[in-house]
Amino acid sequence: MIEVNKKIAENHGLTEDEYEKIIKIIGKKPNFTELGIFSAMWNEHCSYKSSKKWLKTLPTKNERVIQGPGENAGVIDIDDDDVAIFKIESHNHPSFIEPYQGAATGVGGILRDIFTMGARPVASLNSLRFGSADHPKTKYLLNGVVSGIAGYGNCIGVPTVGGEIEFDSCYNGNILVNAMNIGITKKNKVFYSIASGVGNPVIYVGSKTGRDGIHGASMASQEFDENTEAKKPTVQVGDPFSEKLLLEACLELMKTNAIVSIQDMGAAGLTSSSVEMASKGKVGIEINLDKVPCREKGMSPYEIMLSESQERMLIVLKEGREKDCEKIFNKWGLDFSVIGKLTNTNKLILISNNKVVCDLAISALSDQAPEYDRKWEKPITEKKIDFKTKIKNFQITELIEKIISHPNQTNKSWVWDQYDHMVMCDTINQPGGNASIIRVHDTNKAIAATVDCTPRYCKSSPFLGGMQAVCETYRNLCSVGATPIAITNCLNFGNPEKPEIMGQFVDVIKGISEACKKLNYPVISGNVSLYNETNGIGINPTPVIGGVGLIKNISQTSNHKFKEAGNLVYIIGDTIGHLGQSILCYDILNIKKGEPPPLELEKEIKNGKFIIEAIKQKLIQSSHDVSSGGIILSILEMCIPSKIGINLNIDKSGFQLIEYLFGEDQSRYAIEVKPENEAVLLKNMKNKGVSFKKIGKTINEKYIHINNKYKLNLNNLIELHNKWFKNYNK
Amino acid sequence: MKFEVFITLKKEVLDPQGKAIENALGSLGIQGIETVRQGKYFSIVIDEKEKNKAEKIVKTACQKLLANETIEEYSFKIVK
Amino acid sequence: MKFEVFITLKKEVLDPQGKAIENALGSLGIQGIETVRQGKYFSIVIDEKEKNKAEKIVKTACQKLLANETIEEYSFKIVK
Amino acid sequence: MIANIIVFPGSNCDRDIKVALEKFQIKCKMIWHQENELPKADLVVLPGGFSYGDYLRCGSMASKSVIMNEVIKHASTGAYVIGICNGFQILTETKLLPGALLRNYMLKFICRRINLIVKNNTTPFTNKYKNKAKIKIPIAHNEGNYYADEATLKKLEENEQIVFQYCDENYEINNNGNPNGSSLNIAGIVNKKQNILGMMPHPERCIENFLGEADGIPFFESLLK
Ligand SMILES: Nc1ncnc2c1ncn2[C@@H]1O[C@H](COP(=O)(O)OP(=O)(O)O)[C@@H](O)[C@H]1O
Ligand SMILES: [Mg+2]
Repeated sequence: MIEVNKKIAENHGLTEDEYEKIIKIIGKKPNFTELGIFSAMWNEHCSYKSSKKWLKTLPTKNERVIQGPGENAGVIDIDDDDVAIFKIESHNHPSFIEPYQGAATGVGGILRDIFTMGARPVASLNSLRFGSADHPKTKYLLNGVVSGIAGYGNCIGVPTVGGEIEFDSCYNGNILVNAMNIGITKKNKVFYSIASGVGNPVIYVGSKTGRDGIHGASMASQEFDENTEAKKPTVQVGDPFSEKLLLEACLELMKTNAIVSIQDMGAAGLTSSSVEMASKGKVGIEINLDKVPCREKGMSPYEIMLSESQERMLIVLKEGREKDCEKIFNKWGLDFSVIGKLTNTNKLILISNNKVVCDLAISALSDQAPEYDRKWEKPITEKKIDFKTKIKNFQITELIEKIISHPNQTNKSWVWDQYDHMVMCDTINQPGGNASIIRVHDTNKAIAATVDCTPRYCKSSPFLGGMQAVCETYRNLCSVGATPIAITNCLNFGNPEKPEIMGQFVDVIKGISEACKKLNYPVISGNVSLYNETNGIGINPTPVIGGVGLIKNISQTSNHKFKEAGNLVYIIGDTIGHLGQSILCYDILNIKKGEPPPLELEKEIKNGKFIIEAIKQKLIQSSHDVSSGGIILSILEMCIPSKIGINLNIDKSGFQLIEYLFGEDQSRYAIEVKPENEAVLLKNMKNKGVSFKKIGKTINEKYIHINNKYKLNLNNLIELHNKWFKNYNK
Repeated sequence: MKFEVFITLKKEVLDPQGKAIENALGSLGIQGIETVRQGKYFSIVIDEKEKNKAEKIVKTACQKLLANETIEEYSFKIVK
Repeated sequence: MKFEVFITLKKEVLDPQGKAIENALGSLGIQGIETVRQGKYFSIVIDEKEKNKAEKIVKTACQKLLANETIEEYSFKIVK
Repeated sequence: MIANIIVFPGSNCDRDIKVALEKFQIKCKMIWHQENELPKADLVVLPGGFSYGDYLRCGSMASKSVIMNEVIKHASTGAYVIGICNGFQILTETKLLPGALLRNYMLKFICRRINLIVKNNTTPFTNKYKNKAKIKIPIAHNEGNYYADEATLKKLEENEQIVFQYCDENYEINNNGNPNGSSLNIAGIVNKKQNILGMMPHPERCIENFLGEADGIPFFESLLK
């Protein structure tokens, strides 16, 4: 076996200090296998060594949270003994190297996190960020990622119901692929990963172990440079067919009451799954590596332990239940092997060819992993800038046409048409709306889900940006009539060893915490992806938030499509006309300076609750949150799907009208109201103290009129709105 | 000039398709199949009479588009 | 014994994938590509030393599963 | 009425079709592909999904399952067989229906509500639709591009075996309304005896008004007649 030294440790991504710490803790020089195991457990991806300190500060509880962070996914109570289980995870680095397989295995990985907890996955979402559309790699990456997500999700038969996709040059060298999944099960049918019961057998099920993805987790913890392509480990190939079998087999086994604990093999494969299970249960684990089903002959203990082959699970069974388990996995044509047992030694013992090849204390790998308090600098907040001189020469109609056809605002059906978003027959709101709604099968209730982030806000003010991302998901849920319950988060950042990046991270977390606390909307799971940098250039801080809410009665929901002509259109919430960091400035006019809009959490709550209530009482015909692109974009998004025009009357003109229409003030909604409901609604608005303003009326003509001064042909706008992806991918 | 191009997964990369086909052949009762690996096959006609030049075109096509060298390997030969 | 098996679409069946690749190669600036047709390639190892018997196994595999003769044709050869 | 739903490894619309059939009081049994006997039933359904991952060719491996021999026997008695999406692909691979389903012309998976015309409303599967009815049903497939040689297509037309055709927003049968490149815009066909139906659209996905159009309802009602 290779003799371990400082240099080899360094090649494994361990610093000199860390290497010395290892020797001190275990009182010996690790052998090569042990070193590999340490490097996997101690890297950023598994140990959260840079982020842990700050993650601990996130609020994680409310009356509906059953399981917060710390398990494969979080669990919330959705009444009637039903629970929803969800999490988001990043697969950024692999997707940049091999977009199809990287994205596909990202979907596969998050699905396993959900069904390992006993839930049948019912909905997938994803949040995607690519470099600028004209960057030479973007088209290839976009096509690969989208078809990878489609390829995996469609095959396994879980609907992909929503997501977001954005282009920005800050992602040229580091795309972001974050995948979220939600599953549903019964409260007393949740499975956890805490191993227990000394002597209980440890079972390996799923696909065979191959030499793929060795050290994927450590790669995800490094910056990219020119040599990345050469260094890349063998990429994992996704096998959705095997995953479908694994899903069904696991759910079948879960009915038999034979499982003590279960955990998927994700990043750092057999290493992290076995160590984490043992560590949580404060037990030891002994594995005979000769029993691990391998794809290739002659795999070394090192390779077996570090392989990231997909579609595998580790299960601790009740003693004596091996045969029942084997029968089920045989039926589904999957590998099954008893590879070891739990011990009372608190050690990880690995045996290969009758020799002990690894003998390490579990705590050395987990509890004693380094935790850093990295240096951070308070981010500099952007100054207010004067937009008037830069904007006033533009025609309002021209700006509208530009916004509606911009890749970030265009119709994205090119993307979601490739996803089976209807399989399982419970998808109520399809992609393209505010939040997706998925009926809880065989019931009259539903959950709603959305993923959001506005990285340009986060760059300019990490604190506000973190807060805003949480609030935007909150708003999206409210606007379909769902009561927001909890979130999951995927924190995508640059290199945390740089104080300014760490400063962004700290402030974003503070912003998220603040919002979650006030909104009673805690974090129940998440993932951190650091080192999203190439040649020293980092991405905008991108804390993607996945929000989940509950709809108690599926007849009380709403969507964003105008329903008929002759209805009144109101804006709920205050409009000042804040242009800093707006789509208009950032994407259309290329003015990237300025501060993002401020946020008042009390108003967020008040307005949100008002909308939910109004939907319940059927006082509104359609509803849409107002966010990126301001009032005008929200209104257009309501006109376009139904081909209904509008007459806008706003008591502003010139630059002020631009501010009013394009400003991105927060906590607002646009709603459509039947004239006969107006009086009741007005009364409610006054009672509840929400601010509102009537801005127009839907009309039969296919035109957008603004103050009888500007007129845009709706059919033209629709054409502009629809063409970008088709032209881009010609 | 006509070429045949073969793209195969690298040895250590999982080939779920080949594996599934292998199993299916077994359950069809066809005996003696040891392993199946699936790849892609292209038949390409090049408008170029000089062998060297034509080969260069095919090679570029393989590297730039046909093969994904992260997980695949290519080879080709002239048919006529 | 090791075989290479080729499955190609019949001439009269349209091959949109081949067509798309043809176009993509063009827009990548690779000149001289006249036509591209895509097919499947299998590398199959047979546990049988007699050539005739091994060939028969492969042929059966093609007819029974690998090729759909409504749209495809197959051919194979021994590699070693 | 009693239906057997065949479950292949990788089927994923098996539950959906069961829920739909049961909504119309059709009793369902789920049959695992390795079983070699079919309980007595009026109808066999091959559901949508990705049997065997759709590896090799869609439906190819499923078509060789043990249970398919029983399905063929069942069909030969004149009893009903329906293949939806992957099920249609399995039926063509089994040769219970002519032709083949190739990769979508645009080479992308498509999940969308599309417009259809009911070309033949005299089959046991479509008798509750009006003649030439214009309907909207979702499709979700990567290989729905129906192919058959000229002679076969001609026969399909002559024997009125074409049941559903893709059309555009104005219900014209043309290229514009053809999502996947199918010959003659074919979305569904029956065998000559009209007891076997294969179709790419998913009627089970549109039987509830609040999930969108409910144009799948007459499909299931037809079975009950
Ligand atoms: N940003 C975050 N916020 C809250 N919880 C987090 C965050 N990042 C990670 N976690 C939690 O840490 C645990 C480990 O996550 P991860 O390493 O992604 O698990 P897995 O082994 O399933 O890939 C999980 O319980 C996860 O929910
Ligand atoms: Mg996990």
